[in-house]
Amino acid sequence: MKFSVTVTLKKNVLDPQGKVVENTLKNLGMLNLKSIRQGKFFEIEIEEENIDIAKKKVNEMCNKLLVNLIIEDYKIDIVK
Amino acid sequence: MKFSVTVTLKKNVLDPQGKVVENTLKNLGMLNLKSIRQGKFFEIEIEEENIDIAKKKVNEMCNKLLVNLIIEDYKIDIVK
Amino acid sequence: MGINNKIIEKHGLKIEEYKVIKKLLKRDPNLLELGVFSAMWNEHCSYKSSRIHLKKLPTKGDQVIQGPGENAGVIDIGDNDAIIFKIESHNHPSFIEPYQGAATGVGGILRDVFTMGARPIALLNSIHFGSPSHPKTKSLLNGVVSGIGGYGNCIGIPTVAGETKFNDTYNDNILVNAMAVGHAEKNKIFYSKAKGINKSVVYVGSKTGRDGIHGASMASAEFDENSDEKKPTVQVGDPFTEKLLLEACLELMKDDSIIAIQDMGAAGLTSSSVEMASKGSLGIELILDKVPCREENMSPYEMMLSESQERMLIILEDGKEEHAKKIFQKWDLDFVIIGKTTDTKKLTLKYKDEIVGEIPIEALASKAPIYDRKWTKKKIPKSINIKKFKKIGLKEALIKILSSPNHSNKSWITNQYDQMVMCDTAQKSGSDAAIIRIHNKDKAIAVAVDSSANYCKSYPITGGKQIVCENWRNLITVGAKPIAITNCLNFGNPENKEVMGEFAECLEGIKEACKFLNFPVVSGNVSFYNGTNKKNIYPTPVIGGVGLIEKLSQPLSHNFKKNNSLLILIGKTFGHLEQSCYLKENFAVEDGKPPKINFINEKNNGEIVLKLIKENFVLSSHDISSGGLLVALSEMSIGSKLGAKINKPKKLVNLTEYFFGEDQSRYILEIHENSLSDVDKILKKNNIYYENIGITQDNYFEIEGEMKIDINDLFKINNQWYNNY
Amino acid sequence: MKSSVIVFPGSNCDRDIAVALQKMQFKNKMIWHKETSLPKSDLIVIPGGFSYGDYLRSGAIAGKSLIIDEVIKAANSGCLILGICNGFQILTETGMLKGTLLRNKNLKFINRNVNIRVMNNETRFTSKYKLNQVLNLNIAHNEGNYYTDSNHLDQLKKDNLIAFKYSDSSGNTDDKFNPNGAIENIAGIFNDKKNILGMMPHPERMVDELISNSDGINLFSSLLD
Ligand SMILES: Nc1ncnc2c1ncn2[C@@H]1O[C@H](COP(=O)(O)OP(=O)(O)O)[C@@H](O)[C@H]1O
Ligand SMILES: [Mg+2]
Repeated sequence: MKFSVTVTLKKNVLDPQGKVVENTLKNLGMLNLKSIRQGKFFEIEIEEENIDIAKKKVNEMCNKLLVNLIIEDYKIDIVK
Repeated sequence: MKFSVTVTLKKNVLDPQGKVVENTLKNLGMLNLKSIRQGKFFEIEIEEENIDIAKKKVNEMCNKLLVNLIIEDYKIDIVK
Repeated sequence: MGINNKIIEKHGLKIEEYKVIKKLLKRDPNLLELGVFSAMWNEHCSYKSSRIHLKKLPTKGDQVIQGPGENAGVIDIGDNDAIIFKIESHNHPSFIEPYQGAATGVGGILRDVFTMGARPIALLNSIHFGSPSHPKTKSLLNGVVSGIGGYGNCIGIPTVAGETKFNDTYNDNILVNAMAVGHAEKNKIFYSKAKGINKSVVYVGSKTGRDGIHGASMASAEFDENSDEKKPTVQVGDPFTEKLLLEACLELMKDDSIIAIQDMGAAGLTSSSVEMASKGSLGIELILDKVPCREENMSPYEMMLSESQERMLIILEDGKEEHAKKIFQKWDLDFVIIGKTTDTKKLTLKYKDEIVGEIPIEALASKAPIYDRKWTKKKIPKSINIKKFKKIGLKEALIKILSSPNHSNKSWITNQYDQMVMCDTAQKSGSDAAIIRIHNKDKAIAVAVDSSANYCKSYPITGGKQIVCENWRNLITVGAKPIAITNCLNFGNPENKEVMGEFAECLEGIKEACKFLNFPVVSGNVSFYNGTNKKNIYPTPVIGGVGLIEKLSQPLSHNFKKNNSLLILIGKTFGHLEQSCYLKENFAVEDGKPPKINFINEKNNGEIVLKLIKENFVLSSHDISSGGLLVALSEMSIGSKLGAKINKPKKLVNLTEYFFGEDQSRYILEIHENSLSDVDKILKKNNIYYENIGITQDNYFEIEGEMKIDINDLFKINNQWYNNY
Repeated sequence: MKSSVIVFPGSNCDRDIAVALQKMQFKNKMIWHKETSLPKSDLIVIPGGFSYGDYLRSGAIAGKSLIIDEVIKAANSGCLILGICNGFQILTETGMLKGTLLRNKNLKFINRNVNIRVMNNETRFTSKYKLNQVLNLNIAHNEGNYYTDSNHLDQLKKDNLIAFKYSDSSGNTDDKFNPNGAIENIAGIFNDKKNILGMMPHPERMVDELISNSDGINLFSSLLD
């Protein structure tokens, strides 16, 4: 099964990268840009046909490595 | 309007990061992991109610700054 | 698939060259073989246009252990210590993808140095961009600088020196040259010559992907409107894997398991295997099914031509396979025996139990074409009448120069490079040369890179001489005895007679200077086809020099050390303003002749300055180059935040010419007031012309009765440009 | 004093710290990350560099290696742990120190000398410094922008767990002298038992006058006491 995971910084955590990107875009003339936040994206394929087990595995990957839970949130979606 | 943009490395481009993450997950016991690719994720909000114009703007941001078209592909989705 | 003219052309080969291939093979090549030929016969690998000129360079000397012909040059610095170094271009890839292009440039040159058994100890670079106002320049600058830093910082080798220049001529073709310097024990140097039959040929490092296929031929073709289409060949660097490869190779090199070793650089598996076989007059057989591949269904053609990074080919002694494999596995790297040496003198490629390609090694190497291309002599440029330019004040002109992109302080760049890792950087970038201590020893080497494209464009012979001399001076000023150089020759299209003339004449100048100064060339690289749509870049040879400081007690910088010391100017000032930075920055004029080089003065002045430094008379020193005396003095002041009071020259000279002229072979020395009589004696005894030009002081940089600037203002003027760009 | 330096793939300041430790008369051993036991040590150093290429998040992958469990055990039994630069990042990734290190606010790698002020000199790491003494140390990092939540920040202040703050040469800790955006100019912190120190600047680069200065020496000599 294939999953996608998006990892974003928690709301109250300062996002230096997003800030710089936002300013740069505004300087490039994107005046109606309201906000931009940057995160990570993973495409994960695992050999497991049972949705629940598969999803649990992906969740475990997020908790064990992919996400720093102190500052980041994440969301898992099924691709197929 | 709110959009999400996912940026991934083109298929034939080396992904050193993904490779290391994949090995680490396997070492952590995720044996049925088949592949993992890492990319970037942006959440963009712009002040523009016309979908077409808004989408065009986001597309422009991708081309101008967010995406390195030489090695990356991207996909825009409407969040709301 | 039949081979037609279009396919031949796509491989960067000329129809005549294809005919020669058929003759050498005594048959038509198949597509794989054509690919192998195209990789080996392109300009980048075969040096077909440059070889007859390169041959003239002086490459021998008492301290030369290995000159050109190996992965890098090797010099002897005494006590069983050897220094291994080389410079290489990555211009075309960096223009297409600046971050990855520059990063893989650094990775490639590092491999050239550690394949020979050296631990890399310093990185340098010479980068040239188009006009700052050109729409692409800013992002290219950003990308290249972060790519160089990204690779060097991650692998943990300090980037200690370099040069950054802007000129319209590079608008559509930037230059990114990277130099690596390593240290090895003299009796532990590894070469690429295969020896013995039936020895295991081992592939180590990263897996092979489809990246960079035909990179080498791309580097040998001019850009055109369609260069966008060449994009998929971009390679991605992985400094982390390179660090592992470095440590694994050095670990294996501790004993004598290796017969020959060669990095897979341009043209990857093809050039590395052919080179080893050719040097050893042997054959090599590769079983391509065994090549570790990153992607599915890679064809033999793709495997042979891929330029995936961070890979090496090793020929092992019998029975060492298991030992070597353990080391590479420890470092999580692929290790696969993919073939063996043979006595056939052929490159034999097998795939799925069939021979898919077989080519005599000499057809690929020694029988590759060599061209004596037509070239024309450069006419002596007309002098320009300096009087026709409107007079401007010294202060105004100085400010203009110090705040220009080319002369602004480069810390915006160098702060992005780790300059201190390894803890042997005794002098970082900012002075004339960086100083790297040899680990655990008292001695150190000095390293610097230089280029002067304007001078070379105007009159290539003089330009060629000048850069070698400038590089030599830069080593002298930090108290090092210059030993040898590497060079990266960045030129336009060699099929153009004028470009080929620039090449031949620059090389003539380089040759003469190296000979006279006993400063041999031990390695180098040629990059042709820099330009677009028939517009070629200025000829831009870059010289990277290495010098030795036998006992490092205190690194010598160009920053003033204390107030009230004496400033002396070594060498004669004639006031040569043609081709000067003064005219360029103030009047946008780039005409006239470059300053003359007088080898005798060059050598005498340099040797005596070195003597004064060694005898501890010198507190700080700086050579005078672009911008002339006043710019050199202000740099000494800006670095130290100490000022100076310069005398108004007594003779009836034109002040602009005196202060901004770019006459060669000159140095500024700061000396203790009470050592003047000793210094004077030494200089007089050796017939060295010098002038007392003033003293250091607090707070102000001034020329008596002419101008006065607060040194904080001077500092600001020099430090704005990058931060505001 | 016995010290151990943990070496990960991609560590690159491991030799530098070993040289400094030997110079300061530590009996030092290098420990490869795949090892599963540690020699008895009074001090464990996690050196700077780019462990695993800084991929994913700096320090994240090294934080999962086998040897880390041993380091945690040693720390719990009171062993002194020093994490420098990437070592600091690894300590936060494993939770041995709280908070995290974000990208520098200018999104660039920064290598230069900075001033830092000693905020607490009553610890095993800093006893040879004077309180509020200003040191000039070298920084070299992409991600040195320390961040933590307000509860932890309060605790750091209340319990005197801030080791160093970025400052000017006279000790002003104004935001102007903050190179990377770290919260309250924090350059290094202790855990609550003060046996673990994580810091972004490199003391091991400042033990040799010929190369730099000697401002780092007292950190090592404090440890020897
Ligand atoms: N300008 C030059 N001056 C002296 N030697 C040169 C020059 N250009 C190339 N060489 C030498 O030719 C050989 C081949 O160079 P190159 O193809 O760049 O090597 P590699 O394949 O190892 O990168 C090297 O030994 C190099 O030092
Ligand atoms: Mg090579």
